[in-house]
Amino acid sequence: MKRHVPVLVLAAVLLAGLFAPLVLKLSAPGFWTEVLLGGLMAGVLYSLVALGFVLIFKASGVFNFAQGAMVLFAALAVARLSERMPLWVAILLAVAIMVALAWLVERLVLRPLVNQEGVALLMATLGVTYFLDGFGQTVWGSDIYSIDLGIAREPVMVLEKVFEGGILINRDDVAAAVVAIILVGLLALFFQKTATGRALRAVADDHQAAMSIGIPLNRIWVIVWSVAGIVAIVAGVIWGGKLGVQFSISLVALKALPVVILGGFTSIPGAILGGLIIGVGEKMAEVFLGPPLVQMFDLAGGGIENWFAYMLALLFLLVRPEGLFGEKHIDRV
Amino acid sequence: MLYRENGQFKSTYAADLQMLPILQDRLFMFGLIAFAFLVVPFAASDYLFLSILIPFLILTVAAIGLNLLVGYCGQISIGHAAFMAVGAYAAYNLWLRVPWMNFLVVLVLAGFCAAAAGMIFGIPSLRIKGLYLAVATLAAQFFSDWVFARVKWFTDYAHSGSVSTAPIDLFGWTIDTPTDKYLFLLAVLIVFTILAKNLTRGHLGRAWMATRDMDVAAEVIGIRPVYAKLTAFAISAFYCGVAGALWGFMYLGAWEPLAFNLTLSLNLLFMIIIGGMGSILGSYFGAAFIVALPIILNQVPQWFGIPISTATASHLEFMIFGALIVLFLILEPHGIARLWAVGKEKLRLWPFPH
Amino acid sequence: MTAPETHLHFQGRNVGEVILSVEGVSLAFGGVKALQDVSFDVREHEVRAIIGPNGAGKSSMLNVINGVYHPQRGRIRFKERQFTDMDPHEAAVLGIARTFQNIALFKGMSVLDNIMAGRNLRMRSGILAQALRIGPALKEEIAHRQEVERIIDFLELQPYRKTQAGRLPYGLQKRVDLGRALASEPKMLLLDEPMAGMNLEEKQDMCRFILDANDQLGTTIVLIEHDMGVVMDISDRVVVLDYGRKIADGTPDEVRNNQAVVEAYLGASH
Amino acid sequence: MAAQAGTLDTFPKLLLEHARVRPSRPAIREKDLGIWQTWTWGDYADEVRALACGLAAHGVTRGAHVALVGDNRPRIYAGICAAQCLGAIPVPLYQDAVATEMAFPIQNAQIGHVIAEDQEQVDKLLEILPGCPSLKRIYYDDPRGLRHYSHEALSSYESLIKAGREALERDSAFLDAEIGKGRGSDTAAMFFTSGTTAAPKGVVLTHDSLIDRSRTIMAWEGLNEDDVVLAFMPPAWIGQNIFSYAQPLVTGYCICCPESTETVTADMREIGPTYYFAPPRIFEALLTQVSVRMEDASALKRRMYRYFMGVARRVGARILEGKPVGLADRMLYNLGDFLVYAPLRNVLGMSRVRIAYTGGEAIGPDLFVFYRSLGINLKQLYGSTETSVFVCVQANGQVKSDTAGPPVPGVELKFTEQRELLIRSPGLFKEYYKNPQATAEAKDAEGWFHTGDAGYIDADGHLKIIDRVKDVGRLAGGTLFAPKYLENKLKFFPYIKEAVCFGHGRSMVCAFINIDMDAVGNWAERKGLPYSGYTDLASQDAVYDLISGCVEQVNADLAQEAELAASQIHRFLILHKELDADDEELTRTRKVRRGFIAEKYATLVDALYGGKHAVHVEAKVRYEDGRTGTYSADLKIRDARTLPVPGEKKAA
Repeated sequence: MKRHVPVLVLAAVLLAGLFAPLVLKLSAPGFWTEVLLGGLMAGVLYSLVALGFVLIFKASGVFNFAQGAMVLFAALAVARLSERMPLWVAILLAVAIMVALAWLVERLVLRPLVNQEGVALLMATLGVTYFLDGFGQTVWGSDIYSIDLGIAREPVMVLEKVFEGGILINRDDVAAAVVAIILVGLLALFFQKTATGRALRAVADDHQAAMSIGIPLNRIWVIVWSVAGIVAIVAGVIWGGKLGVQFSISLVALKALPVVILGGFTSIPGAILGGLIIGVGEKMAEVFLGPPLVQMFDLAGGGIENWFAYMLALLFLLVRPEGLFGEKHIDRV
Repeated sequence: MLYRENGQFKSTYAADLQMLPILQDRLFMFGLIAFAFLVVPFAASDYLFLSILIPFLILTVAAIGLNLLVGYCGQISIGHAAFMAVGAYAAYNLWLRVPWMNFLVVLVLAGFCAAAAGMIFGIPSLRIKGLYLAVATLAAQFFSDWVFARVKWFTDYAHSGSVSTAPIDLFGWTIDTPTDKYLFLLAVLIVFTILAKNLTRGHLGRAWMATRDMDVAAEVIGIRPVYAKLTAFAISAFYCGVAGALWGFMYLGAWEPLAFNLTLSLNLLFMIIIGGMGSILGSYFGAAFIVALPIILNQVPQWFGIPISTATASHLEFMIFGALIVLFLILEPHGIARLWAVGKEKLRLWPFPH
Repeated sequence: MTAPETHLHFQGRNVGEVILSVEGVSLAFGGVKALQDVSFDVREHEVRAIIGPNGAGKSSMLNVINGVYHPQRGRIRFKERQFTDMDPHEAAVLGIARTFQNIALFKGMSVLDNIMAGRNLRMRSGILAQALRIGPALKEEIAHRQEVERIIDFLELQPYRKTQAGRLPYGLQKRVDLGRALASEPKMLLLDEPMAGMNLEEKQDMCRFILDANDQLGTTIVLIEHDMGVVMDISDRVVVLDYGRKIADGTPDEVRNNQAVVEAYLGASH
Repeated sequence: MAAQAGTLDTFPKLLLEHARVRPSRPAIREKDLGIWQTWTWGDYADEVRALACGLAAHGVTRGAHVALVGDNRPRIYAGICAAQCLGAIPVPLYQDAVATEMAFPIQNAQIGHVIAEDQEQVDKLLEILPGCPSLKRIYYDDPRGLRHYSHEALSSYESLIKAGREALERDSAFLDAEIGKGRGSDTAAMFFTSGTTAAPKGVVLTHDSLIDRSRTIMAWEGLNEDDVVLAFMPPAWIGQNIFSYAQPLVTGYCICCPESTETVTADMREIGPTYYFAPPRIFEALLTQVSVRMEDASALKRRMYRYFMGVARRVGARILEGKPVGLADRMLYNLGDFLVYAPLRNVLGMSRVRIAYTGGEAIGPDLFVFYRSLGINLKQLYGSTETSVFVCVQANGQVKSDTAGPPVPGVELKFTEQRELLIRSPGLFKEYYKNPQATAEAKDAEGWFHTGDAGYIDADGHLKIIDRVKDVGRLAGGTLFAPKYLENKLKFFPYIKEAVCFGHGRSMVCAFINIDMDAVGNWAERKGLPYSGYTDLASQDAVYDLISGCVEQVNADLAQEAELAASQIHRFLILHKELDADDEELTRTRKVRRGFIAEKYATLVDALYGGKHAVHVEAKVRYEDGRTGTYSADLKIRDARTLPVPGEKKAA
């Protein structure tokens, strides 16, 4: 019980921070809710990318730094392909490309490096990141591209009755959130309920055991990297549709890292919850903490959201290194 | 093949503990240093100085710093450009606000600022290892990006957020021309190399390596993990801070926010992976490689008459870096330095294979 | 303490006062009880063995003594110091060294550096002095090198001085592990299965080194070992653990004839 | 120095002279605790003086015998000199001798004091102590493991030195007087010969004889104080002793003692001796190592090595002797020197060797030429304990692979009718200790020493030794049979470690072979042949094929030499065990004891000549840990192809 205390304290601080603007009447409830919803939506996307990350980590013990690069690569593929074909065909083709990529990664990177330390594998994914960034931009081009999802962009006003002035919501955001939630749900189900999903988890727990019940490790790796690739496509398309497809997407996707720190490297619920906390947290911080900070220190603009997630994760690491749902690790001597 | 070691016996521990115990190595090293000081300044073009030698010298200092942490102490960092940034801005502000201060003192103080930052961001390493630590160091990266872009004081309230410097005056020597800069940097690098080499050979270095190789055993024989890790972070950041200051003053001259971004951090990491983790010499190889490769990629197609745009070249560069990282991790996880060591050992045992 | 006089192997070696006492130590991981209310003592200069079937809690006991694990109950007294909660490096400073069952050498370092690292806690020169490596820092380095050379000589490791530890054969790695522990000039040395996986000749060598360390350097030895012949041969007194409890304690002869011990071993061999 | 030479007639006087002339030059280095700890001549003299006084205090008197048993350690050499200071006679004993072997010299020479290196030697001495009533005191150098030994005879070298220093302080004149009493004609040391047949004999050598030979060689070879010697053979062997005790004291050069037997190769690389002496088997072992290691090299490197070794064989020796060689060959050799020879010399530790000797037994010509062609000035010498080593030494520039060179100044040679070599030289021994009969047999009234070696002086005035007089036999057909000559030829192959040839009074020659475990083991690993140990490896058909090839090559060579063509080896077997000095099959200097072996393995010899193709053996085997077991199996016997003797020439 003792070790939960700091976590509870931290949670209390976060919650206090969350509601402070309301309580201190810094913000209208409508605006606050808008920010909250915006944060949640971003958070869902973080969760999505983090899921892909957790998947890979669980199945192959690889800390996949390339997740962001995969999102960028997928988004670029869809964007450029959809210029010549219907969007759904482009997405299907992108799926095929990501599966091929997964297969190549397994063949050329993971298999030769099997049994290496985690840090070496992390560095290998750094290499993959660079390669994908360069390769993607060589093949697909390096301008800013757009993806037209065919959803009307103008925002709608909802809940005018509840809040004064109502809440402005983007339709594509809603659509994106819905898609993301569905995908997160599907993945969670896949992991918890299906035989393959359970097999994937078995691999994470014990490579030997998984092999002994007849699961070929190499195929599992291809599957998880493929799934992670598909998740990347969804995230890429959603973000690409919203922000335009450009290099910065890969940086945004890097936010999945603090998310998994928060949630624990191997926990699916942790990834989901972590994503939401980070999404809401950084939006709230940007909107409500940013301006006072700017004023106080005479800053040249806000931008807290660029680092808030990492600092939060750092703080969290000090308090509880194993993450929200991670397992405590005991060193055997 | 080139070695003649008969008769090179050591009759004192001091001789046995020399940095280069083999005579031929010492001769080679003196030759190389003499060449670098006496021949290169007259032989090299400004282009060679500005686009290869100067960045190489500075990045080597940074790579040695990162190598102390990652290669020797086993603590990973993917945010070391942050400490370069700290060093660069600290030096800038000292230079700006305390104009009478000797630049060498400025450099050292900039290093100390970076070391302090390094210790702060090294604190998580006391509780977490490996992959978790990587993310923690990313926090340093993004936080420093933000701080130096947003806090106006650091950039002297410059409108664009950019800062610019002027040539340095050192004991009456104005370090202005590429040759001047080269000579100054070469001297700095040699000093820092010797210091680093000595550190890694002393008990602190052994504490680092012990922590890297087997942290529990290290603690059991009395090595305090707090001390080993934090000193590694501090000294590593110190090197990067100095390198950052040099990068700003001697290479960039003027720089914008985000000059010390994640890409630079990753480049530093690649230098030590390709050059060789846990090897000072490897830091040289890695820095040389990373500096030279883009230039070669730009040049080679031209020699063959193949038109290639700068953008394509930079994308190719990314791909080749990425592929090389993976290749090195698979084929030679200890990098070029290991190849060098193996080659040297072969020469010593020549004509025997092992 | 009314412990019976132990028999001595060597004339001239004096087993002295109690140097370490373990009092009512209990340790659990989650629900697994590794140690339950274990008490025993170790006298200065003696060779004390801890034996027991697999999973009896022997390694956990060593880990408690040198602070790797912190027991939930009970206390430990080493010389004049009492503690329950101590970090391993503090134990090292107090003079407790140990070797590991699964050799935990610093694989990337040379044999010399491994053993030198064992003397780290005795080295004082500051960072700047080390970086400059002049004067006192170099003198200190040389002085300790000399000490380490004595250990290399003692353990007959001369041909391997500059070999990377990870490249040595198993038996030699064990010897380097012992050397690293001895380098800190410990009062007490904990040996976790020092002879596991060795052939007869290597075992004989290792026995000789352990006894020499005990005899010539005066180091108190606490060891875990599976080879009963070795244990009975070299130890003064033996503690027997089974399922985390102490079931016997006494001279090798007493323990050999103890009914509980016989049963524990028969039970374990099924 | 020449002017004083008359007064410097004993080793202690020489030592003091060096301490006076070159007090801070290195005298002895020993690799200990990781570095080459150095005694200057001053330190050396100090140590010896203190030690001598200590010994005197403990009752060592003029004419007493003091034994020294241990590896090459500065303190062992100091012990030799300390005994000499007092006019006592140092007797170095082989440190690898078993306890029973040590008993004889101690009883024979009534030795009262022994300086022993470590626990191992002390244990052996304590074991034989009851049978050696003369033995009063044992001093040990390394106290390791001896702390609880409480034998009254035992005390430490340290305590001896301490006692000596105290005595020296009380009365420093005593020692100088003792040293002054020494005369060149006094006995300097006694060496026990290993005695291939009878009990060992103590060879008594005087200061005069040892100093004379050392001075002669110093002048002959131009040795000086800058020379460096690595002492790695047993100090009880005259060959080592004269190089690491007598010669340095005469010349003033520095000797180096390796850290341990396992590190000799590495230590040699570090030290890089300039003056080197080793028996042929050491050179043989080195060459085997070179061949084995080269076989692991890449194909390209191997080809390069073979090519340049070919060049070296062709012109290397000529270049070393300063004979004219074509420009192209000279350039090729220089290239080879850069690529192969110089690096090879470096890894062998022979880069700095100015003069290297081999002797004690014949060296295979190919082996000899190999080193010479590498540019190492390897020369042969002839000598024995009884002659203070130096009888014949090849002169620079006049080296032949099959002779021992001309007699050095001061030596007279002549031959008996049986071709036995007789020697008269200032270096001759005084007598065999307490053995007037043997002395009389070996040294006749005119002072000629009967060597027992058969040989002749060739056209160039070089001595050529064929074999021992008693070993040179005749085949049934009446032709000459020189077994050692054949064995040496066989042993030149890296795969063959030892060979024993039989044939005296028989119709044909047959041989026992010992394979070289390292070389053949390596060969088997590359071939993918599994084996469990020596015995298993030695019995494999593939190994027999390999050895068969070697034997047939020897036969082809022999067929070229008219006198020896009949000695071609017709049949051979590979022994199931390695010949071992502990089993008395070899001498301590690893010479084959042919007679003993023929007796011990009579059934095998009979099987060879009986035309059988296998023979059953049952043998006691002693394992390394001292246990014994029995081995029983069938040994295979092979017929080797022989070539027609030139006499019965067929179609041209």
